[in-house]
Amino acid sequence: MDNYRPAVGTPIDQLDTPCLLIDMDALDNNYAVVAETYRDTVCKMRQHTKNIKSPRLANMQIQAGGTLNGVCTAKLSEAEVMVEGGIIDVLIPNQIVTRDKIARLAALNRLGDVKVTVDNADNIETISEVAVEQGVVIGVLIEVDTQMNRGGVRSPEHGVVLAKLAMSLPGVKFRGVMSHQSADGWPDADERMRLSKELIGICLEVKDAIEAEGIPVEMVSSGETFSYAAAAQILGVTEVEGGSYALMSNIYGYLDEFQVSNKVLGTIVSTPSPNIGIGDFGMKALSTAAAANATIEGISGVTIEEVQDEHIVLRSDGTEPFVVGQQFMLLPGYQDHMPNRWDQYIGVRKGVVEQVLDIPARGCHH
Amino acid sequence: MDNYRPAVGTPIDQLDTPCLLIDMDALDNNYAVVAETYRDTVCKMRQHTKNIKSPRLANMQIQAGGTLNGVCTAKLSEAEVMVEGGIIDVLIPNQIVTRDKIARLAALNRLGDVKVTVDNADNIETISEVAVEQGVVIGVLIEVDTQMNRGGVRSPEHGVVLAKLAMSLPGVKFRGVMSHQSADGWPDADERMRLSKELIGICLEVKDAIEAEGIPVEMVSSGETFSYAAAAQILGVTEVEGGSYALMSNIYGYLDEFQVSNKVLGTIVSTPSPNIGIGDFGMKALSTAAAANATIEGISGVTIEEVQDEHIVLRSDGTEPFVVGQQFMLLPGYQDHMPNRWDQYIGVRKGVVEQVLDIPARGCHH
Amino acid sequence: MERPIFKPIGSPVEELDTPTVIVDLDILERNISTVASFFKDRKAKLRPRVDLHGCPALAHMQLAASDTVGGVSVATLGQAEAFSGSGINDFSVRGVVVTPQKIARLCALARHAAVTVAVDNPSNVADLSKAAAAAGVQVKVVVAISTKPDRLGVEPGQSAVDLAKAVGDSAGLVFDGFMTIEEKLKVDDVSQLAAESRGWTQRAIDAREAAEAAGVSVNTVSVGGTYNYEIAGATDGVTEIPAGSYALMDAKYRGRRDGLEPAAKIMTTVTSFPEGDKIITDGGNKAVGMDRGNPISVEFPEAKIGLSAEHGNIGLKTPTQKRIKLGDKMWFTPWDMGVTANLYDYMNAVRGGRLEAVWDLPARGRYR
Amino acid sequence: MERPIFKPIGSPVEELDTPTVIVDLDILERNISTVASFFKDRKAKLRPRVDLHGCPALAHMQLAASDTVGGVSVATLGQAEAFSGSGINDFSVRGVVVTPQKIARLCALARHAAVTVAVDNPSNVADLSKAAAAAGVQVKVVVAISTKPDRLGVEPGQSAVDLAKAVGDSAGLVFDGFMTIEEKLKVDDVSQLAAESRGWTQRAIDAREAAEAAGVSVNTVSVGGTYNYEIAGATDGVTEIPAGSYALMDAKYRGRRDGLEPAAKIMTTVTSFPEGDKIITDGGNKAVGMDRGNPISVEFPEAKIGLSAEHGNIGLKTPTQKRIKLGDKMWFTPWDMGVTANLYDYMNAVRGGRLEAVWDLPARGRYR
Repeated sequence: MDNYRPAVGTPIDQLDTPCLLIDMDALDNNYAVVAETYRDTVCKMRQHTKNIKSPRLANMQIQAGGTLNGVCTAKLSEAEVMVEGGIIDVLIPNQIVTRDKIARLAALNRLGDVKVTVDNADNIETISEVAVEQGVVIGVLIEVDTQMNRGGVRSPEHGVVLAKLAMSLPGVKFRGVMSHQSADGWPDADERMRLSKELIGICLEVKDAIEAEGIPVEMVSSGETFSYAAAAQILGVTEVEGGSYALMSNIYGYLDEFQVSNKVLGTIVSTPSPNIGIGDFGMKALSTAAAANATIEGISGVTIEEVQDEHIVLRSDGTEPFVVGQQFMLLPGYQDHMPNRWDQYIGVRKGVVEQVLDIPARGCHH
Repeated sequence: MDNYRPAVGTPIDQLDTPCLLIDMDALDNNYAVVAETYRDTVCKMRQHTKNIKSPRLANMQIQAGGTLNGVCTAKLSEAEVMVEGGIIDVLIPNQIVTRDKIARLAALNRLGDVKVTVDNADNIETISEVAVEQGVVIGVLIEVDTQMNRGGVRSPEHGVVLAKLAMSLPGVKFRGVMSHQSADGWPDADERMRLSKELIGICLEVKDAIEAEGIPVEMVSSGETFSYAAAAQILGVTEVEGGSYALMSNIYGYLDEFQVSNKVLGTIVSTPSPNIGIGDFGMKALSTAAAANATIEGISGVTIEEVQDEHIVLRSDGTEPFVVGQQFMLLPGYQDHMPNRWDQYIGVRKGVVEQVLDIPARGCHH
Repeated sequence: MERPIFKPIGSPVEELDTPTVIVDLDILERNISTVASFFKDRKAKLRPRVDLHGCPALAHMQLAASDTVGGVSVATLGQAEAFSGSGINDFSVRGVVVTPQKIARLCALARHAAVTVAVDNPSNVADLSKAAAAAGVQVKVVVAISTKPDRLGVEPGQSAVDLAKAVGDSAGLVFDGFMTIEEKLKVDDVSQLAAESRGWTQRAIDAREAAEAAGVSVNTVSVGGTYNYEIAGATDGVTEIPAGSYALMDAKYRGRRDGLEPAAKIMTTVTSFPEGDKIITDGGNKAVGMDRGNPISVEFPEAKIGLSAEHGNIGLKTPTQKRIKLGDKMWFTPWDMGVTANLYDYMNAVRGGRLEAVWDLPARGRYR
Repeated sequence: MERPIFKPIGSPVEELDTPTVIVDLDILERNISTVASFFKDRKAKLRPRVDLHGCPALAHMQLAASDTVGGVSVATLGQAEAFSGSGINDFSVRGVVVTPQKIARLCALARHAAVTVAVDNPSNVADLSKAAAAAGVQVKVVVAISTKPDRLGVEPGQSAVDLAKAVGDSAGLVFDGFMTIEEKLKVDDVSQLAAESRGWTQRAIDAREAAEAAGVSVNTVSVGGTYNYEIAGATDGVTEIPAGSYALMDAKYRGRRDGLEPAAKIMTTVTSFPEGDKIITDGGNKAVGMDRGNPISVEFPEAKIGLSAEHGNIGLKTPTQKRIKLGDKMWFTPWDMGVTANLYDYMNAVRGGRLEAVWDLPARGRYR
């Protein structure tokens, strides 16, 4: 891993590149939008930390407002990092199935309220057994597949069976339902609302079926960055799992209230011809998803010609000729993978380093 | 560093030794004592994290109660770990003097309220300059020397000069006074009260002198584990910086409401004679202070004969003969140094692993 | 950092916490030996390309196999620094170093190790020379020969000769030869790729001949990789092959390189089995990697693999007859292990199904 | 982990974030060369004791100096594992390994490296043999000879010979010789300590002679350290000296070992100057270390040094005439650098007052 901690106040042009920047003004803006959106709504933001992997960044949103003071995490080890980061209310919208991991989940519930989603009766029984052994109660939500074709029940009936099972077993507490869906790529807000209603509606059907059995459904955790405004207006949704909005990605550019705050700072190291500049990072530092739809800032008229493993080939339209040693910034097409590949964010404001933020949940695959 | 994360539920006798244990029942007891002591007092605990170096452990005390929801830290980098750990109210009862470090302190004040103690006019001026440059306000307390003979003003007059200076400068906010003293080694509670009153009184004199100038003194941060009960009863003290009580040390055994919760688990690897057992850790894992006044649990009738760099030589009175491969536990004379030498605590309850706790502020010398 | 549940040495591999990298030591040793035996008694030598794994323990195994140049190839100075801390002391950096910060790091490294760096620009030569002379170190320099127009390096003609001479005339620098900085192409047909790469090799040979004709002596010509090491390694005038994939291997080369097979796989766990033709695992794109192509499922090699960020999805053509339980292990061979290794802090080295060693990857994430 | 403010390679040392370890490379290289030159052409060889720093970069420098046994001495298996990841492949563990978990780790390590371990107990020999044979590895075993009664090891007489024979008869084990596991004594007078240690050396020689008289051949006799390397290294029958302090050196040996001087110091910053005879710094016991004795102030060698956990206190006999400002640097030579290095995650290697390299210490904290 790298351990690059430039002094606060270092001008950007003195940074040793490449580095993963956060534009702090843009981040503040994004957090303020969410704080404002959910200020008076019943539904609140539960920030997804898979996109940030830093409890410091998650705590900043909690302080800014709009959240239920909790987060969701993709993995158990990521949840541990957040609980260690002072965030007690955590949802893992994913399945934890091995006894080793369930034991660790149970232990974590001594320090926080760490809920998990389930879609399988055997899994609920194992969670119950381990929780009873350890003397804790673990909250479970039924995951509902609405579109993603991965985990999740496929019918209200299956949801009811699992909710009843969870209600009947010691050591587990049935908390609600959860779904994830993807309404991105729809610049039209009305179309996003329609699609969000349709997909989240599948999850709400499971909620209704469970409630029809007399079982209260406390949590309905649905909605993401692209549906953050829509989901807050769908009756019954109690929380939204937004992740991308914090650091943003070009592909969500139609959500123009948010700004891309996560950028890679690079340096031109070679200009084999006047309109070609070769930069000092490549696919390993980005991911295919970040490279696709990426754009370049800092040098005018530049497009990306090729992303190699360790270099990026830029083409200029001639507006501003490349110079060896000059810096540029890449705005990612899709940001999510980058904090899983870097060890520090360099937080910058007005051209100087404001803070160095570790990424302690990097590599939290477990 | 080590990265030992045994599965939750592993019995102690299957652990690969040596390891640094926390007895979770003892820790819960210690935290409950503090929560109870400060439940109805104006004065609250501000836990010192130098003894624990883990935001998770600090958050546990905040959840248990008795605190002002904040901590104090020995160093700036330790404060960063705590802010990343979700703890916003931090006091650094130490001097931060270089511009590099002050800039970092200023940046941290965007995320939390991180105060620092001062004893020097030039230092206050530098803090003011850097804070103004960065557009933040940094809280300062005047450190008062009452006994320790290190940093701190030596007279009320000097305290008044510095408080006035802090009041007059932009970017700094005068918050109060702070002192550290050592009333340990006094098993007699009355004597501890007398000594605490006398020493903390020196700090209160500075407070009074500053208030006499019409400057409000919001915080009086004085008192430690050995004076935790006394300080809470001294009028004017607003908070106590207790650190040792969490994991405890044999030398504070006279505070018998607290239990030693931090222990080193070892294995006998050699028995050169029936009453001599050689254990698999030594001074490097302990420190001189931890080794002095240490005791042994788990094998009856055992005393410590010698602490070598990598081994410990134990002597038995014959009650229970040593066997190669058997485990034992060392209770430290003084615990503070151990979390600075280990990378994980293994939290155990009733003989099995309950949780593995990282020690992220280990090595935070900066 | 990764935070796996610790399992003792000797544990059965299926008990390890997932998702995780498993390296089969028997296969790894065979791969290393296959390539080592090719280079035995040849003029061209191997220079293991270790940025593809970031692992000093593995780099030392590669160097211990006979017939290498005694050093490694890396992509960044940061990787060289990381390996330098682990006793590797000869580095060839496959890139140019232009900023003052990096030139200072390069000169510092040159005190502790032999360092070769590429150049494609006369003013960079002047900067390097000034810094090396001031630091009192010697830096070996190769001229980068581009593989095609508009890529890193210069054309093999007069400009390459001029650069070579400029290096040779510069204090603190030693002209060492030529290097192509090759990008792996997306060509599934290795023989087609090999054919295409002959052109790149030829450009480097052309540069060598032009330099020698101009009276400049050439020590090193560094070209090729795992995909063409037998061809490039047998070409007159080529002195070293910076090959790295051969050790852990990639699914993309599977069955296409004699004597080499995947030694590294990702072990994942079934977390959901919602439908008979769909198996969900805990290894998504962030743990298995798919920047350069999809991984192959070991159990269901014909399945369609979908990786979202955090979930793996094995899509079967027809519902499986196998009994699939939550907790079962599913293994994947990454398409490009270099991309995948960069996601991990350590690898599990396994032999006969049991954990034998845990290898740290200190060069992971060293993009600087 | 340490979280210092990063400073680029080439930075003046005074700009580095404190408290921090500064290694003067010129002094370090002289120290290494001093000891290497003693061992040149001798029968006894050096086995650098690397647990005293935990740093692979430094270990490789020690091994690269001529006339070592080619391997290192460590105190724990965890240290051996850490160094094994950095290309060291010959370890002598100064201790016994008795639990099933550790024996499994030992055998796994023995696949990748030559490993020597000590024994002092016949049933341990049986356990090691069983595990090594099952794993199909060979472990080198030395019999530990105690330095005095009631310490690790056996007496040099018949019990040592019996253990040596038992090892020799055990599958999977190779009897290699004898080792004393010496504790540094608190003797300021090095020559007195050296005299005392002759007794320890003699015990190992006695064991060797008894074994040879019983027809057991002895390859290795490992005794001594920095404090007596010239004596032990010149003693007939001694084959290796596990010395380590000589590289970074300690204040405790200052001026007492010819040609060796402290290469590692702790740089701290003045944080308070409350009285003219008292300087407070940011380097307390947790950063400077004083387990075995107080550090020496470089600027005020006669001062009384007090270290509380987080503060250093330089107590002058009389108020200083020097102008002391907050932010000034104060340097300390640790009494025992082995203790101090264990507090850090990295060291700054400096030459001529400028940062040249940053060395990781991956073996720090590996007590297991």
